Amino acid sequence: MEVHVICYLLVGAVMLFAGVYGFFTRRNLLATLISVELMLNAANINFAVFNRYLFPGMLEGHFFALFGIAISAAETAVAIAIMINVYRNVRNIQTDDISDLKG
Amino acid sequence: MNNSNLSAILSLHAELSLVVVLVVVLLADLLRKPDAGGRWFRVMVCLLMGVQVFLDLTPDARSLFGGMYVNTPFTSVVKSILSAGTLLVFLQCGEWLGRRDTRFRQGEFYVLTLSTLLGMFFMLSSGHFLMFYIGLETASIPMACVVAMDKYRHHSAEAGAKFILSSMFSSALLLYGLSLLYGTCGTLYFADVPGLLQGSPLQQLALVLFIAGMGFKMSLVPFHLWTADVYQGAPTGVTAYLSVISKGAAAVALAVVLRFVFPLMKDDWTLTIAVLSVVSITVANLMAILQGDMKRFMAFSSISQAGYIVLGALAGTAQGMASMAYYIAVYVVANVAVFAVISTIEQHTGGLTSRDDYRGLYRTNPRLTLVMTLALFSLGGIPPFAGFFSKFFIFAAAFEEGWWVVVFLALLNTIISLYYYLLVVKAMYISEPEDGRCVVAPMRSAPGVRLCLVLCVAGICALGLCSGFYEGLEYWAEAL
Amino acid sequence: MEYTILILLLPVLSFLLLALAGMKMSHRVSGLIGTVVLGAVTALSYMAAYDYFSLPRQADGTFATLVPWNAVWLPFTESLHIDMGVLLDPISVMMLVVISTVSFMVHIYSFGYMKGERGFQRYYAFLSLFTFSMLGLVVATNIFQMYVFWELVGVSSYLLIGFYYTKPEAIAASKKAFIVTRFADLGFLIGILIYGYYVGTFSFTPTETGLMQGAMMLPLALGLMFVGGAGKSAMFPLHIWLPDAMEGPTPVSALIHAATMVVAGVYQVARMFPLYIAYAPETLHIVAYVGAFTAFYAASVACVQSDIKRVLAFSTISQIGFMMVALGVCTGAPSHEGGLGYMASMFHLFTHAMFKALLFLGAGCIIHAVHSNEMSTMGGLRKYMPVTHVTFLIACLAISGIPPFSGFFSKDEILTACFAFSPVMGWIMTLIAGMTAFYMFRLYYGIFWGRENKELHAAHVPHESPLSMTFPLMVLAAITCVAGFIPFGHFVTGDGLSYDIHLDATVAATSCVVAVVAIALATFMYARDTQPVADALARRFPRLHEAAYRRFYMDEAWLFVTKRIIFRCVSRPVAWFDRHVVDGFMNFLAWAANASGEEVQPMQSGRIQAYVLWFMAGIIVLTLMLLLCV
Amino acid sequence: MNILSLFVLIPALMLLGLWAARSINQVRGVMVAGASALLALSVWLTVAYLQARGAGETAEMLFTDSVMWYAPLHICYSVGVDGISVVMLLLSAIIVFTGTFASWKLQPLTKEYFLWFTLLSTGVFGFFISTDLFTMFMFYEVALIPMYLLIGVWGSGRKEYAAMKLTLMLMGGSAFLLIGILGIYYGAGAQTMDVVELARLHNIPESMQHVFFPAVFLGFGVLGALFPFHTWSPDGHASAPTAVSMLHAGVLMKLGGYGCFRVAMYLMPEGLAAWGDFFLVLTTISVVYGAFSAVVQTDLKYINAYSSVSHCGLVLFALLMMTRTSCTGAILQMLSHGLMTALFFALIGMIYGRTHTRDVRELSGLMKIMPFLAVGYVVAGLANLGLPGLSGFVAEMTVFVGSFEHADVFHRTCTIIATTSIVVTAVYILRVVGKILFGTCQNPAHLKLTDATWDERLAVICLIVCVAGLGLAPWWVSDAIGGSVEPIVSHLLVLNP
Repeated sequence: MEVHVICYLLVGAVMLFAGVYGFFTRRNLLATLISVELMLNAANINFAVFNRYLFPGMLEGHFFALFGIAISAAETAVAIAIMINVYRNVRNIQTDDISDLKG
Repeated sequence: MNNSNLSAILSLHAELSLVVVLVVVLLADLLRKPDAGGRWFRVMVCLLMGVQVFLDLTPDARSLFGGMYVNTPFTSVVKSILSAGTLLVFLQCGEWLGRRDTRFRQGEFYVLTLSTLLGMFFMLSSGHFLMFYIGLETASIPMACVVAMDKYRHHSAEAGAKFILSSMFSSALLLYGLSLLYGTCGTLYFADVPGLLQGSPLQQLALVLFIAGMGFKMSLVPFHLWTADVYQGAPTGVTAYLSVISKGAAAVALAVVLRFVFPLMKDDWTLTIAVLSVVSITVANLMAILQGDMKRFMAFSSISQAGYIVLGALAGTAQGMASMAYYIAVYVVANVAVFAVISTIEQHTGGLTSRDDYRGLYRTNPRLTLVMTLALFSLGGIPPFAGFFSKFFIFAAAFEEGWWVVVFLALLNTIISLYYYLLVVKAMYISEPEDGRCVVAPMRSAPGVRLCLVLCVAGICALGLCSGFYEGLEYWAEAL
Repeated sequence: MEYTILILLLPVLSFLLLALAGMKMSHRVSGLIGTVVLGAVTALSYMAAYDYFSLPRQADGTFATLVPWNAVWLPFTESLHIDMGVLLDPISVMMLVVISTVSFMVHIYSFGYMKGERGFQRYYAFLSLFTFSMLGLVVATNIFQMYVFWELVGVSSYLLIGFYYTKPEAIAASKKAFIVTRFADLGFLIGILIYGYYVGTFSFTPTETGLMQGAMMLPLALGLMFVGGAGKSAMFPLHIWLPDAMEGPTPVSALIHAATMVVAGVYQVARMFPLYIAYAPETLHIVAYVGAFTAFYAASVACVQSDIKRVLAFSTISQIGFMMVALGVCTGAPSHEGGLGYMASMFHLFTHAMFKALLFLGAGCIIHAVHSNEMSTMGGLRKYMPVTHVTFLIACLAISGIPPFSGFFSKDEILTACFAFSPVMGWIMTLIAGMTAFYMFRLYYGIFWGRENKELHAAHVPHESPLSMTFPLMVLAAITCVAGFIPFGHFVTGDGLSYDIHLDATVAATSCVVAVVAIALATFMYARDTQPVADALARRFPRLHEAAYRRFYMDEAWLFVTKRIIFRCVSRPVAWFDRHVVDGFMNFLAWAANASGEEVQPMQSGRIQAYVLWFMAGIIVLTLMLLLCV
Repeated sequence: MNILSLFVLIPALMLLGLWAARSINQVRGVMVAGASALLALSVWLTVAYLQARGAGETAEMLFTDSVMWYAPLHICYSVGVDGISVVMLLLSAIIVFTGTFASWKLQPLTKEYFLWFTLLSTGVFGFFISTDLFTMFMFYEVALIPMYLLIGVWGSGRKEYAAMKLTLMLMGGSAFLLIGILGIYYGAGAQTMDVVELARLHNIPESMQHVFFPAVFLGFGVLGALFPFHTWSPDGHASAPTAVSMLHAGVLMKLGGYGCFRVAMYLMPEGLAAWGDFFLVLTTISVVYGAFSAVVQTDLKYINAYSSVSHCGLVLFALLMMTRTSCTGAILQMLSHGLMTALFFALIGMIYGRTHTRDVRELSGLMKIMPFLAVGYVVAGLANLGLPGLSGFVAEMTVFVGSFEHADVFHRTCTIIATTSIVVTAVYILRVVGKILFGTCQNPAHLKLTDATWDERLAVICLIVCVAGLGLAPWWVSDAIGGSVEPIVSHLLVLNP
């Protein structure tokens, strides 16, 4: 049976907001990082779906998705590196511990 | 065919030359002794950048890779402005990099910074949102590393974490917005999108998400909250770079895209930009009044400056673009000068960045104080310094498009901004230090810093009084 | 008669010389410079008077009005401009003579009186300045030139009253004099503005068309100008500065506050006389009533003052009241009936200048002798200072209107004019004339007769003044004796035609009788060593006596207005408003910026979740804005 | 090389010279040389101007020159003078010259002081010579900012507060001004920034004039101490060092009136027609209000500052009357107020330098102790209360007569209200003179004080001569001004009959 494009988009949207929500609520830096990954992948899903359903026969969306994945991988790498750095400094990666700079 | 391809490739000379510099620096870094002082290394980098500044310029517009990459004289001028700014930053970073605990990492600093610059170049001359996005990320990811450079300083790490996380957040949303745009248009070529826009709610949402993502890079309120913390936490040189180069690049890129990709949704984005600009200027000014730490203070000042910069995008005209680029150039020299002074004092006093430490600075370091004063006056828009002209032009551009109220509110804000710039001047000239003598001893800054300051002062004084620069920008902007 | 310009130039030159180089000179030299210059000026004025009046009369029998000098000083518009020049007509020439004579006498007198004073040179410099201003005032060719010199006269009077600038009373008096007259001058200025706007010129002789346009506003304009005149001439209620002005050196009081400056108001009215008669007779009559009331008020106060200079000051006010009345009672009636008062007023101005200057100079000699102004320190001085005594007596007789002294003739003309205007006015003025005689002789007896203040005189024997001081007395006394016989009507009359003064027998008789009776009364009350009657009266009507002695509390009233109303109720609130409301608002703005900064600060909480929350909020708000607005 | 550009060039050279100067004497040398050169230049200019007019030169601006600067916005560096700017230049040169001597012994940081002082005067001169809106505005702001440091560093009393307040309020004014200038430029079709040209075009839409006339008028009015935007003036003047008060009250406040006349009124007559009465009321208030506030002040400088509010209010008042005479009077008033208030501030500064107090209640009997300064003070006071023969009288009478020329009753009522200020002026002047100069000295410490030194005498005498000169021979000035006021006023009267 044919799954309507809206469903996919809904999945994407749900992922996005799940990510956003996670980012708001999670106190652990790694958890927030995972949430951001959710958001990025939501966008990637959109690209793939749009390409597949609305503009079949072209590859722009797919390529965009691929690049998006690659870039998010790079970002994650850097992010984790920095978190290690944070951990080395404060022995902890709770978001509350990186709130010295304020005001 | 082949031949023409080659020449086509060569017309990437801005990016290519930058890559060359990057590679050379990388290799040289591998070859040199890691714990050596590395003065000659720094000199070499600066020389290479000095050459690179002139390699950016191109006389004619070129489009490559089937329109993925578009290079125009205007963007090339902006690129060389950015390279020049980077050079100034490098000059002032010498002292910091020469320190025992950082000298073995200076190669990385240069490489990472240059790669962000490369990313900005691509972002500026992209003809497709994919290229744009790649450029954007290339510009931001290494930035996070540089921000976290002083890895044994807690604040540096915190700043890095905040930067990378929030920038990932914003880029995710931007990416989502792009996906929506793609979904509604079916293509992401700058050349094709305008024909397919019809201003549907989805596109409006996409537009907002896009502007938000760029607003994050330029740190417009309310997407600015990372700015102050990161500026304060990052090494001062990096802060200087962040505050001028990436901001400027993002601003021009945003202006270009809005003007040429979203012409049909002009009402939408002008309104959005107008609101963002006024809010940014006002909120940032109000916050800046309260800051006692110079780096944090400059963070808010730069936020409000970003608010002024986007007025050029608001106009969405050739004059707007020109005055924007001009504003950025002027802003670069002034801001870099301020940061140079800040970092010099920081380096010589073991990390003093509080405004109260500047009391009576004029007694001990008249030269530095004078440079600082000129730079601050230029930022505050006081004639005969360049800042006055740039403000006037950008206001004129926005005014011409009928944004009287916005311009007026921005003008009222100049009073507040003048107030807090004068607070610094007051600290340096008027206020008496607590124990009668200034905590900053008379000092002699490094040659690189001095050269940087000289260049900045020259720019502050000359850019305004000599009209050629602006007229050139105007000409190229018309040619866009 | 171009040389008349010298009459103005010489004093100003001597002023500059003395003001700039005076400190380098010895007293004698500077005094000589001033006096010699004034002598020259006097000679020139007499010469001018002789030449002028010996000119053939015009066809209509009047003296021509000469303008030997006139130049635009400050142009405003084509028609309106301040000119500076010299205008010669009967009254200005007459004034030239009066001013230069008295001033010359005062210059000589001051040699003795101011001997050894600190700031002798300054004194003579100011005298020259005053003389210059006064002369410039009388020869003004237009109302604005008059105003210019009017102000200059005011300031030189200010400087001379405050000559003893270390005496607080002197400072206060000079300030008071300047501010009160300044206040009056405001009226003068507005009057000039109205005159200039409606009549279209500042000159004394407007064009017919100008008068046509301005006729409706002329009464107002002239009335306001008279306010200025009233201020200078110390008309009630603007008279309060004059008694205090006696703080200045006595010769100055003689020159400025008796003979010349205080009659400037009279002169001004006389100057505008044709306009008054033709366009504003009612205003002229108001002048008369003001003058009459002032004359009465001043005379009644003068009866109880104990400071001889104060007495003289009030008698001056009263006499000026006479002159004002004389002008005021003039009407448009044909031939000399209507214009009689004009001639009388000018005549009285002339004679009064002489004998009042004489009185003041005499008072100066007395003060010089006993070092005090208080009558209590005097008495029985006649044997110590004979010359002063005789001349003083002559002056008293003159002012009381006893023939054949000059005062009799001029006052008689005034009374005649008053009777011609209305019997009531005539009788009132006659009564006041009687009071004049009374208080003058009270003064005379109090000084020269009565009980002698033995112990004081023993301590310091009074002595006759040196010749430099007595000589002017004799000269003025001589003038006083003969001036009455000057055929004044041949020179100055309301319509300019020649006119023989003839005494109205009844009026003359009544006034003489009244005067004699008054003198007799004064003799009865004050000639003896003790004054039971006077004291009895003082005890009988303590309130009245007290009130009269305190000048009917006019000063207090003015003090109330200035201190309480202006100072407390206007200036202080205004200043407070400025500091706390206007300025407070500006400070409030600054405070508000700071406060709102602190309001937005929590946004920067340092927690990254909060940051992205704001981020999302911003996106949502912007999206909604676009969806709803665009 | 246009002769007028020298007015900017000479100060620029002075700046370089001061920068290079090593000793205090070199600094003084540079200042005296430059100031004298400027004075000579302005005198020469005045003579040349009068000759040119005498020769029948009818152009509105003389000695004009224009160099295209920023072509895209039609910004030129264009200079030119008419009678008004000529006398203003003369005034500025005199004040700079005397101010140099008034701050002869200033300590510390003499060099820096004179650097900023010269920068300030550069702005002033540049403003008066330029006929291009942008250049005008630029020089205007150049003149504003040095005030901050001059007051903040070398001032006295609550100097930091006063300096900040003054700078911010004036900057607020210039914010209005800038928006107004943009309005003019784009309203007139973005063709030119030249004032004369704009006036000739006269094509700003009426609706825009209604918006931007008040902006420009307020912008300049703040500097002209227009009620209720005058409160920077008392604090600022009270805290500023002598020469700065002189230059600021003497010249800088005149920029306000000049700008209101040359820019706001000249370029936007319809706007003037709409807003004239409103501002007239404000100016009338400032005239009387300033005088009354001065009566109760106890600080000499405050008294003078408030009297400046009153007198500068009279300038704007006269301008708004829009008759030829009243506008001439306004310019005369600027000139005369500039001279006499500079004289006042110079003397106050000298007295303060000796007694270290400006409180009227603590000073007395100075006439005996420092006769020269005291006499100078009396002269200044008499000039201030409009004594004939000194400049004040000439100016005020021209203003009053001219204002009364206005046919409208409302305007003449305002005139009569304004005239009352001359009495109040007399009150506060004589109060001060009586209190501090006359009487006997109460404070024994003051008895040992000395009279003026040669440099102070030079400054004071120079100013007194100017005041008296203007007061005694006003006709040529008023001719020079009147001739130049004529075209502007006629331009206005055509539109507001």
